[in-house]
Amino acid sequence: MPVARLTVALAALCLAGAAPAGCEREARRYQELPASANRETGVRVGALEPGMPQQQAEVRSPYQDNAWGMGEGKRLYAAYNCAPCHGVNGGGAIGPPLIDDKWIYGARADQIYATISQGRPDGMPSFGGHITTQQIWQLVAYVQSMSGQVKATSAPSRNDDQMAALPESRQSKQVPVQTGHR
Amino acid sequence: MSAGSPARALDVSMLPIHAFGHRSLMWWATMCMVAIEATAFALAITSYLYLKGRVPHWPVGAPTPRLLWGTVNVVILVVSAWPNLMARKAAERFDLSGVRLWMAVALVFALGFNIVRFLEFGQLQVRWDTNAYGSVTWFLLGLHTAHVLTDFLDSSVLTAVMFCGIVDANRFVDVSENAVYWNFVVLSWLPIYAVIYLAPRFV
Amino acid sequence: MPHLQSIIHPAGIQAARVSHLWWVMFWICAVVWAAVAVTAMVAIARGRRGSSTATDAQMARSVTVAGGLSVAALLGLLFQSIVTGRALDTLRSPDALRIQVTGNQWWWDVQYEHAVPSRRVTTANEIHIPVGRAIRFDLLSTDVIHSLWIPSLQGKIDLVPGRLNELWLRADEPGIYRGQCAEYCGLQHAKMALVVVAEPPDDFERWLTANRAPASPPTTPEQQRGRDIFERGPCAMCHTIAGTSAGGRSAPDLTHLGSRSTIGAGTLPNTKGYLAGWIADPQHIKPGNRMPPTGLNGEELQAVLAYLETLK
Amino acid sequence: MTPAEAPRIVDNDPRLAPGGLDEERRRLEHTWRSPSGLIGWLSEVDHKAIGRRFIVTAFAFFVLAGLLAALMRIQLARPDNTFLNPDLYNQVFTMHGTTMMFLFAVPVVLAMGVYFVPLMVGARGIALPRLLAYSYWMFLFGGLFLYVMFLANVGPDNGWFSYPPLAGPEFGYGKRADVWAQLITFTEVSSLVVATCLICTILKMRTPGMSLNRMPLFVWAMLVVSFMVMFAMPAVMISSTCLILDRLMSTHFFNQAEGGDPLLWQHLFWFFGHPEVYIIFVPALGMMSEIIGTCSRRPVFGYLVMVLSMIATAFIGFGVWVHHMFATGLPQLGQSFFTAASIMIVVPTSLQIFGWIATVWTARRLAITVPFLYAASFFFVFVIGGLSGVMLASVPLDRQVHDTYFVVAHFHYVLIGGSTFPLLGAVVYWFPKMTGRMMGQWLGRLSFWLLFAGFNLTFFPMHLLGLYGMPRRVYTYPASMGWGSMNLLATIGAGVIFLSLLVFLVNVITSLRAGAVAESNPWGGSTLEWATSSPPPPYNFLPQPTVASREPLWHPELASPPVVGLESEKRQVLVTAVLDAEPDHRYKVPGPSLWPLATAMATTLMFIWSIFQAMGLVWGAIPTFVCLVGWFWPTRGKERLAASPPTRLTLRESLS
Repeated sequence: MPVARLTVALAALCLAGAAPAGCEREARRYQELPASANRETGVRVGALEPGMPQQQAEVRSPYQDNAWGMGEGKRLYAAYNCAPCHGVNGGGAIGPPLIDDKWIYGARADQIYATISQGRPDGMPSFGGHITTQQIWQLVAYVQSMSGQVKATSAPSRNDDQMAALPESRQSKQVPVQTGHR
Repeated sequence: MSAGSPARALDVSMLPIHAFGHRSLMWWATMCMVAIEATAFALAITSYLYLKGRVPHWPVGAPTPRLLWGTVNVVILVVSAWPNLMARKAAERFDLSGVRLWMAVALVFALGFNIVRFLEFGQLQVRWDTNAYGSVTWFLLGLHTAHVLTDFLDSSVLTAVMFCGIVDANRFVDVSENAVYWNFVVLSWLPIYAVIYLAPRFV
Repeated sequence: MPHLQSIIHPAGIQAARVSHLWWVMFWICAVVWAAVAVTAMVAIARGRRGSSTATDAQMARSVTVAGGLSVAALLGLLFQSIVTGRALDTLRSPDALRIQVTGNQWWWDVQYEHAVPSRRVTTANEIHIPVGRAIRFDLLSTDVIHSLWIPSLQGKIDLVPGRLNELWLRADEPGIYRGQCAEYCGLQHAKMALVVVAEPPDDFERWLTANRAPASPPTTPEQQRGRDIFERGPCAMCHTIAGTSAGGRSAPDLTHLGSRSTIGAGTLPNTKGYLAGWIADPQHIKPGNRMPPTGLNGEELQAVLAYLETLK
Repeated sequence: MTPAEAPRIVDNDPRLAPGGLDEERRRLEHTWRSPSGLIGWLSEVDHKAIGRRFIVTAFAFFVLAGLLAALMRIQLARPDNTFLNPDLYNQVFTMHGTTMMFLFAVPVVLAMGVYFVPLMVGARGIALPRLLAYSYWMFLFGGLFLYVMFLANVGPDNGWFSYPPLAGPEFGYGKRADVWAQLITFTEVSSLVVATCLICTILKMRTPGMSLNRMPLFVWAMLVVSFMVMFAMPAVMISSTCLILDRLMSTHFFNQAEGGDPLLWQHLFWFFGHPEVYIIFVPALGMMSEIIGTCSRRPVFGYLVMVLSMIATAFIGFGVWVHHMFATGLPQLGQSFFTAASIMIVVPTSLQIFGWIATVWTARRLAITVPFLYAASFFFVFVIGGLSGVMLASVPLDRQVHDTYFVVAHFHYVLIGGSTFPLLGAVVYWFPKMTGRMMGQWLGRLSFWLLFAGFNLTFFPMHLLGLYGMPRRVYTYPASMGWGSMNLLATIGAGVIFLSLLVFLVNVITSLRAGAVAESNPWGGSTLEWATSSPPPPYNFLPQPTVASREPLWHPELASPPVVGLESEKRQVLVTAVLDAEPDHRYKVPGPSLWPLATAMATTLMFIWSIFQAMGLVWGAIPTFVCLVGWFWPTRGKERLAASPPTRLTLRESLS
């Protein structure tokens, strides 16, 4: 029966293509803390030497291309009052915008992690002791998605409220430049 | 059943091997297509009116769409019914050169329509992602554009076939059904035009 | 089966009306079904013998009669249904108690309206109502569509984003009734329940005044430490405790947690042991809910528990 | 047509003499045969082969969805079970519903039509055979797409109804909802095409003598259903497109903050969703009539009533969608109208039931065959579902039991009792015609009784669960609710169902191998599909019969002359008039081709691409267009016309 063989072959083929991408993008990792999260990235950046991290391996957020993680990150962005300073869609307000290409303290995942967890001079509070590593990583991935640093197919789409700016999934990728100042 | 008298038969060998209009299978197939598309348009329009009914004034957060190009397209479409009618008549006469001529003319109209259509989108003065009004307006216009575009493409293929002269009677039937479908595209545009351009003004 | 959530064991006027309607419909339908089944059996028996001498004319007559009967039965049911529907609307009255219930993934935010905002009472996943008084629920949703359903008291109404729906009911017997979200709302739809406590009016008033008060300050040093952890640690990011600096809005208000009977939106009974397990690893008990593992150490956990226990 | 072209009755026509027939058979075999080999298999256009594929594939999806149901039953067998985690459970119940509705129920009933309608109207083939092939490939690719995505953890998890905002851009993380919405597009294209093929075949290709009032009831059912598909499917076409646009292009159809409305989705979806139920149900009514008529050895009682009530059901079916939305807080006034409509839709169906009972009552020695068992169970099982449906039409009661297991019980009684039982009966009934062998009696009865018992054991307790407050779509429940025992019972019942289907499958396989060989009319049926050999030849009939009554095979005295004069060198079919089926003209239907497959592949590429990138729609449209042109482009070898416009006469000569 050519039917069966054909079907199986076809399915196998598609699966080989779809599975890795799909699993990575869709996994709901609410139960365990991702292994990589446990390595505390010892980035210490003082006010005097902004954006000068110690030499270390590139760190990716465990939720880098994970739609669920970034979705949660987007929810936390609102829940933890990031919007009042950085703008509802990251357009910026009293805090710097997050959808542009300028990064005061660096655009790398570990740098953003440090910014969130340790806080920065001129108003960025430290969330370190207050929210879990997992949630910080989710916020990191989301913040990266705001300037198109992640795969568009896994970035969050628009919210069910007032349309303020393009959703993350339609943001054009910005090439990050580290300014060190606003 | 042939059980009764085996040698008695209904001889159909004299029957023609093609027919036009509602006698032909193709006409019925086209009509099914028309029914499906018409239902889709009707539901899209209903959704438009449903959303319109939920807000005090309409259009929301945008000026009313400019009339010019939409109205031009009404004219183009209505006039384009004429060459299509001629093409159909020619087809039913098996008048090949007539078919070639009128289909070419009809194509020009369809092309013109599609070009104007792109200007139309600009004149809506709202983006699809501005709000629900923008979304549903773009949706209606896009839905109809999909039809004129596809019909333009398949008419041009059919015209090409007629010019290549790989023609038998059923190609002529196709030409006449193609004209029928174009009439549907024309007719469906009128209510959609009314909804997009007139409803925000007068309703 | 227990009657925690039973439609046919009503504890309020609305549910009683519906339950009555149910039994009417049940008996009519049961009779109709039996009639059809029996006729079918007889028909099969006769058909087998091929003995029937009935003419098509006679058959036509009986089919017409049967059709007539079923139309009559249907009209009866329609009538019953409309009568009940009318009756349900008669509960609406201006002096009803207004409670605003807001659906969240996956818990219920409950607010007792009051002209003076400061005198509003906010709680979560547990609703106290006075027996014998009409209650009007104002239903809202912050995210997706939920549906508030307390079977012992009244049918469900959806909580639709951007719409304000009303649910009217009245409890006639004091008691504790369970409700549950009845519109699929995502990952933890299954564990989005709530408790309704119907109590005599003066008990209710007592409860209400008690819940207006801010949280009582901690007394022992351990409780003191517990509050500090709560305010400075992860808890305060999401939870509110009136009278402290904890003002998070994205999770249930815990001001009077100690007085509630369940935690995790009706998931677990509110005992020290379960509470400890919940705070230590909520994701194990209710996978995917919005409370992250807090990562408190044993000593911190004990302190927080000691503090939460004081929030009566 | 001119008198010269009119068909005529010929006496002692040599073409009907044995020699003439053999000659004809040889030529037809050659003209209509399906090409061999894999390529041949891929380019198949014979409605019987495609119909068979449709049926087999649909049942394959039925098995998959059944296994998913088994997983759910295991999970729910006891309280606080952790067999499935919530995320997986939500995908599983969504896949179960979506598969059963879109990949099993609708395709399989349409497929029965695809196989049998042309035979029952005495046609050589089906109208638009290549389009039919295309629809099969779209159905297959859509189904594969869904399951591949499911295995890749991108399985839809918002329920088969995908309500926004849950399935919308903000709360429907990832691609899961897009996969669901695009699967809908696949199945919709497929069923709309099948509906078109059936309508054209039924209206224009009935053999001479088969006026509308002589059509078999199953053909009527398929006609009604095809029209329902045509008017219902566009609703979900529109709504699923809007959903995808909301998710990918940030439109606001369902975003209340920008003037959209989540309830708009529910209106559109149920405007399709409720007729969908009747789309599954009405063909089963046709099957019931065929089986009961044949087994009772008499015409079904009240032909006209049967036809009219199917039509009435179809019409009212479009006016009841709001009874799925009683809990959304819509204005009361509207609701009572929908209550009345939902209650009144029972009347036509009950008339049909009474008609069948009357038929059985006055049967001439009723034959209690396996198909009849399935048909008869309808009276006991479906009626329960119908009556609980009446209860659900009542707003106050619905607001209590809506979205509880009471509803789960209700629609399984309706869909399994009202559609799957008759369907399985029809499979047993037509099995000899499709395969040339009878299905085993003993195993047949065994699997029926197992199914009957298992079905009731599974779904009856669910009524009680609903009344005791168990909501739908919960992945677990606390022990304190006391729902454990009933759920355990249901799970055991599910096991019995599984067993019965296993027996059914065994029966199919053994019968295919060693079943008793079936002659052309094993049950003594009255309709034309029994007039040809089992299985039928690729050209269906030799010679093509005509009819002079509603039950041609039961009235040999009303002999009517068979058709001669269709060219057997071409795949020529006889096109007749819509009402009275008078011969009109002869039409050549296209033969085997790879273009439908190629086009389906291109369309699939376009559909899948477009849910990941909006531009995929544009780029994917190009290969699709190319394939369509290749499909449409006329094959050479036909007489080319001179550039000069030919006169009508010369052209006619050159053509015939």
